[in-house]
Amino acid sequence: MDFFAVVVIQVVYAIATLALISIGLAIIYGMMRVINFAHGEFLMLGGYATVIPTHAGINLWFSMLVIAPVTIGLFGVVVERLIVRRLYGRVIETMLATWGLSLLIIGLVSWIIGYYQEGAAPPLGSILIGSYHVSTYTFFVILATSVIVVGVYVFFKFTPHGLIAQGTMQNDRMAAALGVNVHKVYAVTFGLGAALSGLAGAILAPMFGVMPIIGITYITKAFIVVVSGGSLVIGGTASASVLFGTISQIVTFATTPIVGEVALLVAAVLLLRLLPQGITGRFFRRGL
Amino acid sequence: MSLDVTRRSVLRIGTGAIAAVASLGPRLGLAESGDKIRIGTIQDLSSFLQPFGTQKKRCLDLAVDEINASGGLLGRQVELITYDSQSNDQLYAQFATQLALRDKVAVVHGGLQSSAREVIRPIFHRTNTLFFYNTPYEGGVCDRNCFCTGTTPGQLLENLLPYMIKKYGKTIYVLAADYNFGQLSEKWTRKIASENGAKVVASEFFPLDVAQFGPTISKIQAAKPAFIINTFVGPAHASFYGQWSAAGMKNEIPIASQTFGEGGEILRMPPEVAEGITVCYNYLDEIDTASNKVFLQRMRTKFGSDFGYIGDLGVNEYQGLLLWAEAVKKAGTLDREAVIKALESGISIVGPSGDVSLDPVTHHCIFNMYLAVAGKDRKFIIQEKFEKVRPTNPNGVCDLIKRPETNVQFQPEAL
Amino acid sequence: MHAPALSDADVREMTNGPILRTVGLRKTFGGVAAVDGVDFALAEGELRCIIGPNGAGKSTFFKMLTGQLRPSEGRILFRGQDISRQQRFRISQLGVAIKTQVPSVYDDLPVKENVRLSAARKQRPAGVRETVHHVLTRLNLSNHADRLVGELAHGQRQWVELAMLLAADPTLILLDEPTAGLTRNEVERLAQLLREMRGKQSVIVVEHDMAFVQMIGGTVTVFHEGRILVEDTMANIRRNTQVRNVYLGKR
Amino acid sequence: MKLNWAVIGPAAAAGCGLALAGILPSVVETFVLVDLTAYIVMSILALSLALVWGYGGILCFGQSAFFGLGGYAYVIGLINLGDSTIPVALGIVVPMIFAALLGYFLFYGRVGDIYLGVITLSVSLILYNLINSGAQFKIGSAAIGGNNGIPGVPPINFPGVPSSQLSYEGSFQLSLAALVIIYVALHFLLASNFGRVVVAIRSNELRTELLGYDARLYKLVTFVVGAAIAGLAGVLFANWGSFIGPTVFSIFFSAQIIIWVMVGGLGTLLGAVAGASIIQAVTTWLGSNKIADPNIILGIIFIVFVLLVPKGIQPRLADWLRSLSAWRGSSGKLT
Repeated sequence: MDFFAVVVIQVVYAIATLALISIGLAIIYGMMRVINFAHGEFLMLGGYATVIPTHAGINLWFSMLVIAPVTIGLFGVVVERLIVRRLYGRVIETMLATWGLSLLIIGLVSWIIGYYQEGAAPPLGSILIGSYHVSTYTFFVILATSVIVVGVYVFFKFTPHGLIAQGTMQNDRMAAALGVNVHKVYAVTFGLGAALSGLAGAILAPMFGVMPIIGITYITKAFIVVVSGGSLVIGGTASASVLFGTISQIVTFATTPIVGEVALLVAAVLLLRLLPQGITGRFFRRGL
Repeated sequence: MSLDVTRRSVLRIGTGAIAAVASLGPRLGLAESGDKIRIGTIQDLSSFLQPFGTQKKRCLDLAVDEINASGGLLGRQVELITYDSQSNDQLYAQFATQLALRDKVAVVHGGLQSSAREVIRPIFHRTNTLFFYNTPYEGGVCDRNCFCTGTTPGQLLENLLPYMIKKYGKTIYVLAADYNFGQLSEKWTRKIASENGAKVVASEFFPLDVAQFGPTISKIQAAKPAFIINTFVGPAHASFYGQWSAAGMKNEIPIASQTFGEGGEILRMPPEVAEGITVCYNYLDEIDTASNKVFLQRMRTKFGSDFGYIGDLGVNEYQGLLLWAEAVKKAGTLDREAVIKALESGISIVGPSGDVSLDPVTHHCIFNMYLAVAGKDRKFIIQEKFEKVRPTNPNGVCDLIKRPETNVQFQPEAL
Repeated sequence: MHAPALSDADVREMTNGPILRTVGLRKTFGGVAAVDGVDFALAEGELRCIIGPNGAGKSTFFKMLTGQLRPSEGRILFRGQDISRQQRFRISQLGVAIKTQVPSVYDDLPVKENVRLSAARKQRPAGVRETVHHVLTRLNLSNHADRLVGELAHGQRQWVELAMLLAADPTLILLDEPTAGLTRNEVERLAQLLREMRGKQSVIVVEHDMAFVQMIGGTVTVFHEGRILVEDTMANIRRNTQVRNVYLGKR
Repeated sequence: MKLNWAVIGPAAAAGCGLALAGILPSVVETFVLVDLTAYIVMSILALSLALVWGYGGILCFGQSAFFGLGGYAYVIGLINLGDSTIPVALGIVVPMIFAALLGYFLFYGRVGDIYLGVITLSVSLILYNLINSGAQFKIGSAAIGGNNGIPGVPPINFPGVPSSQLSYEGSFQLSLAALVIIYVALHFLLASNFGRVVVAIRSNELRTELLGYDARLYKLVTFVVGAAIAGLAGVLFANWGSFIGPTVFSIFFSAQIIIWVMVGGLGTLLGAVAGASIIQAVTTWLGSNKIADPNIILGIIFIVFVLLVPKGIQPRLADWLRSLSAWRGSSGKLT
């Protein structure tokens, strides 16, 4: 019985991690229809922005929840200025440029810091569920993800910038006609997306450790989740995460991790065949 | 289309030029090398296998320095030609051909992943270029042109498992990388376990990019084994240890590992995570012998005090190169046949790990194995030393003296 | 105002049964009916105009006729064959060609290639070259033949799309607001062209330009809120108070 | 005028190719041939994506899947049969069949572009996982080999005579011949009515269907042809390195192909060849001269490229030459 409880926790946790690694990409993609192939590296940098200050003696939580998102957010704004802005509306070029950026970041980080795995131990210890030990950090990840998702929703739904951004997302020409500075909106949104990616990487760092190459494991899944999610930034990402997280984790429990991974991919393939615009694309226009 | 001709030729010239440049680089190095003995290596010096490649390259450089400092080989200096495979098998193939056909090196030491080894081994076999593979691997390679100086699962597990079984109990949970090394090690584990009256209660295999171990940790708790033995490979898997200790399991079920430490984890992982993990290697930086002290001193003088953890990945390169040098001295020539004969004469050296000698029959190494446990202070504490551990060779499938023409990698069913 | 060469009555005489019929055609988007039970008939060789305020369902109606939308209910009979569930290319192969409201052309291809692609579907290369040349001259596009369509003005792009239609030599032509962006005498020419077609090809025109509708004459069908309000000659429709209220009244 | 150029172009290409095939082996050293062969094989792979994506507008993130399938089909067949003739055919047919099934699944389901990208990516990752962990599986006498792949693949032999195997030179010439033939064939395919319709679909799918063309069918055929070419590249790759491993299914490799095509210029054939060759050459060069981490150099190259040469190499070169000749023409008039 308590094993069942543990399974449920692990499934929810898997869903949370998927949503966490995807949300930043989702906002950028949903906003400007741009696939940021350096997304994985944003997470990776977020991880380092947590581990390095912590090694330097700064409080883990402060590095994780403040330093990482801020630095990566600013970095995102710079990237938007230097690269993405020059390529608006050119999806393919943006993909190539951001792929180049991802290689560049991997190269630089490994050159400066080295390819070593920065080992870390999740804080908060563990709790007993029946006869099972479960890392308390698992619950923290679930909680943090829920807060982030809700927070993003509130931001776009109720804050002035959020509303403008949402309008721009749905119809940038109209927004421009109404005197919205589309470029500024894009810059801020890209920065926000980057910040969230950094935060995600930071939160996951104690679980997965950090290394220059870790981005690859993130980007593939995030890409699949975001696109499968369809036109709704938050609704889509959330629903896709729930679907894939549940499937892969349950299969993993029932069989092996590799079958779980394959199950996720197969699910994505079948889903997009049945709903060619992604989960939410069929029923909604672009939005949250 | 009217521009095709020009365009094509332009592009052709472009490509040609680059190819020429590509070939130029080491050329320059060659020109002033005069009558030096050229030996080659291909290492993963960039991309995701870099940490291993870097350490291996350092050890080779050190060995070359020592040989040259002591007057070189056959009175000639030795020059090491290095290529960076960028952790990419296709480049392994390209550089292997270059080493064999252009640089015409006397021997090649290198390669990390088994896939890379299996890409270049045939090339060196075909081009009669002597090849040393100085890395712990899944075992079974039987090729007269190839010498494997790393540990094989049998050598390792036949010492590690009995210790664990005696100390902790007879039920084993196996966690392994989902590829050849892991799968073969798992088979060895089952075999050796049964020989020691223990049994494997469950085995799980993980793709190299899996970093999520929640379900596994729960499954292990459900199975309640006496201990865990893992064959994790690569950084993603390393996150298991953190998640394991975070789940508060560290003091519940002990872990033995076939790979922990080879990526320098012992220095990077928080001690509260690493402490207590049991390993068994041919070499550990902590070995307290004169020869090792000298070795470490030389590393420090060459690379500064923060050269990281060496481990047997690096030292195997060092020992492999010394073995070859010894054979060349004995043969008195660089001629491949003569050197192979010398190598098959039961040649041996004293390396950082102690006595290392080549087994003529399998072209693998007979050396010491050290059993150690990760301590509190980012160091291994050596528990036992097993001397002259022979390479396992089930039912003598591989006999390069009787059957020199053999050129295969024997697969698990041979077990 | 010209007198039509043939009255629609004569046309109906000559032909047996309608070329196109729709029976209780409906299309709903999330509960809202854009087209709400349309029974429509077009005679072989007839030229028909459809008018109606924005959102009356004209374009949706066209989209269903050409397989761009699946009807929610009802049937579309083209020469007695039910095409309401057919793929759009299959319907086109049956001889139904459409000029969409926003010109749908190959902006990044030359005018000539646009027309060629249309002609090449049915014809052998030799015939194709001939057709292309003939159509381009007929719509005096010859001197634009090698320009990219994207570079042309809106009006000219309309003509290109028209040329593509003619090159395909269809039996039923659907024109969605063809006069948009045309100059006065271009409109004249278009009307002339359509009158020439009468009797040879069946044509349905959706138009807002009343003068134009007047010009080409023939029966006019008024759409309102997804239904057919009236079908009559333009003259009578002008007098129709109902129409005035829903449509002209708004002017 | 246009027409005869359309013939002269590929003819010249063929000429150059044959000349190189004849001359190079005697003038350059073997290891250079080996490298060039690798570039040629990758150029063929790039051509397959140039067709499918550059002209067909099908954003395929899994082109390497067909490359890998071709390679594995060839190797497994060869190990079982001993003679390379049928295996080569297998290496082309198997990917075609796979592409036909996948393509039917995609195009007749009218899956949208980026979604198509995700599906193709996922499919190649599925293949990666299956083969990578399939060390214990055998097909006939061929062990899949898991992550180690299948090493020691014998070279292609003269049909029916397993003993007469291709030398390094032979492989170079065969690959170059394949490249030239495929280039010329694609050239004419794209000039044909079929090719023009394919381009039309990329330009405006709705209109093309309203003209009565079945876009699904045209896309499917394009996809399958692309798979065949990629499969052949896979065969030649396995023959070149005498190994095939699961990494050919990895996202890294798939992305590489996309980059080659983009760097060369979308909607061009020679561009794809150039992109593949140049990037390959640069990568090799970086491996032999340790300047900096190759990732840094490549990353900078890609970024700079997109920002400064967005159209890709070939169009840039074309513009440049065109303006040159235009200038010549005008100056010619003056005198």
